[in-house]
Amino acid sequence: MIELTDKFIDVSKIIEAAKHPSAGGLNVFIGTVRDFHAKKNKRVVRLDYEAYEPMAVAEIQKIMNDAIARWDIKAWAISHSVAKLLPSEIAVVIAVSTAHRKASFEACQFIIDQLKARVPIWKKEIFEDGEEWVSAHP
Amino acid sequence: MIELTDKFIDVSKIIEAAKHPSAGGLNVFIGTVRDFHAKKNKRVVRLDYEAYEPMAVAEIQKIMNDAIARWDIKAWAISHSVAKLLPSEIAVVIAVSTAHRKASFEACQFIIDQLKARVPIWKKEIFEDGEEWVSAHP
Amino acid sequence: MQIKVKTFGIASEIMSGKEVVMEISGNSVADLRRELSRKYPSLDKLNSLFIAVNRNYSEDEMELKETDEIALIPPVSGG
Amino acid sequence: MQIKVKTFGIASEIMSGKEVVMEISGNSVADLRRELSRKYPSLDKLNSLFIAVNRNYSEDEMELKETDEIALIPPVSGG
Repeated sequence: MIELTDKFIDVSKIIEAAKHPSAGGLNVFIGTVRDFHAKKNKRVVRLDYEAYEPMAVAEIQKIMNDAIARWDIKAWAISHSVAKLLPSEIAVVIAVSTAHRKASFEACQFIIDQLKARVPIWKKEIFEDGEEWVSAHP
Repeated sequence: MIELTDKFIDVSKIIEAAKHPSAGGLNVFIGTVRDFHAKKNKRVVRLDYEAYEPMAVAEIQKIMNDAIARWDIKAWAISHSVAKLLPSEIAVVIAVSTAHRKASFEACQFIIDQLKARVPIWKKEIFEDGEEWVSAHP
Repeated sequence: MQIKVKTFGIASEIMSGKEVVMEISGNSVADLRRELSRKYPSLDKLNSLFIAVNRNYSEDEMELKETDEIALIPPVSGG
Repeated sequence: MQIKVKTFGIASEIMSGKEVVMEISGNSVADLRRELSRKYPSLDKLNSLFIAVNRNYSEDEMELKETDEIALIPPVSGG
């Protein structure tokens, strides 16, 4: 299941969708909005997310095809926000279950690393004194 | 938060307890009961869990002290079942949040690996034609 | 040829629109890149700029058709 | 000395009880181990058997007191 949503992500729903009777390990990564940008030494007011939705879904599906080729994934589900989020709110949930636990960690980490590298989703950080599209400039 | 419970584990409660405003990554490991024992080629009917509860809590706390010394853990929570569980039911939930995602994966995997190696909790596998304490014998 | 280009993130701000019509002299992705650089030099300052054709990342040699769905992908930052 | 030993998992089945009173000749963990082997030879077939004293894994040299909380820890299998 791939979901892009402007509502709050329902973590329980994503976890349920990734459960499988022959899986022993289910790894879940939850990305949340930090309240502080350490490098800039600034308080984060909000993150505004935006996606090229049909391509984002297609790219996530490609990542999952790669992951399924590498690990024996029993079930999985991914939800990513396209909303305006406050600190502590959830930006992404990735849940993946495998027969044994080690593979669930490896696959989940692979998926979030790939998602961050290639899925057309963007966020703008809103500070008290300005805003900036993350990673846009050197 | 460390919990041993003979009720169903409340995954949402454990995740909430591990959230933190300055964390960007929250990794959750959920161990579920497999419906089939591949090596024995047998259907699993049930797992009966048992713990030496005060020592189990103390050992989990030691594991967490080790983890906190190694990674910048912002918040965490662990729940382990001491019930009789059916296939697909949840035996353990570990949730740990860190500023950056890589550490959340590493810490969570360390915790489950250590938990399985040294925390005094036992499970008996109930098959259709017998039962066996897991890992007891060579 | 005339093409419609979808924009996202900082590219929408630089190009002042979510969908921008461009007139390009050739018909390749490289030709589109050249025209983008000329008209929106700020795009060159980005860490990267990929061009997606029909929802796939494309190479510069790729030829464009007027019916293609073309999108600019500035540095992604999901997660 | 006489000590009470908590048992768990397969050790409870081998020793037919959740808490078993043992009479041992010395006063160390090693002495307890010797008596356990003699009285319950099936314990020797386990992959491992640790002895916890006051909720900590103990070494064989450790001396026991009658007031200690002593527990047998057969191979753990949590998770």
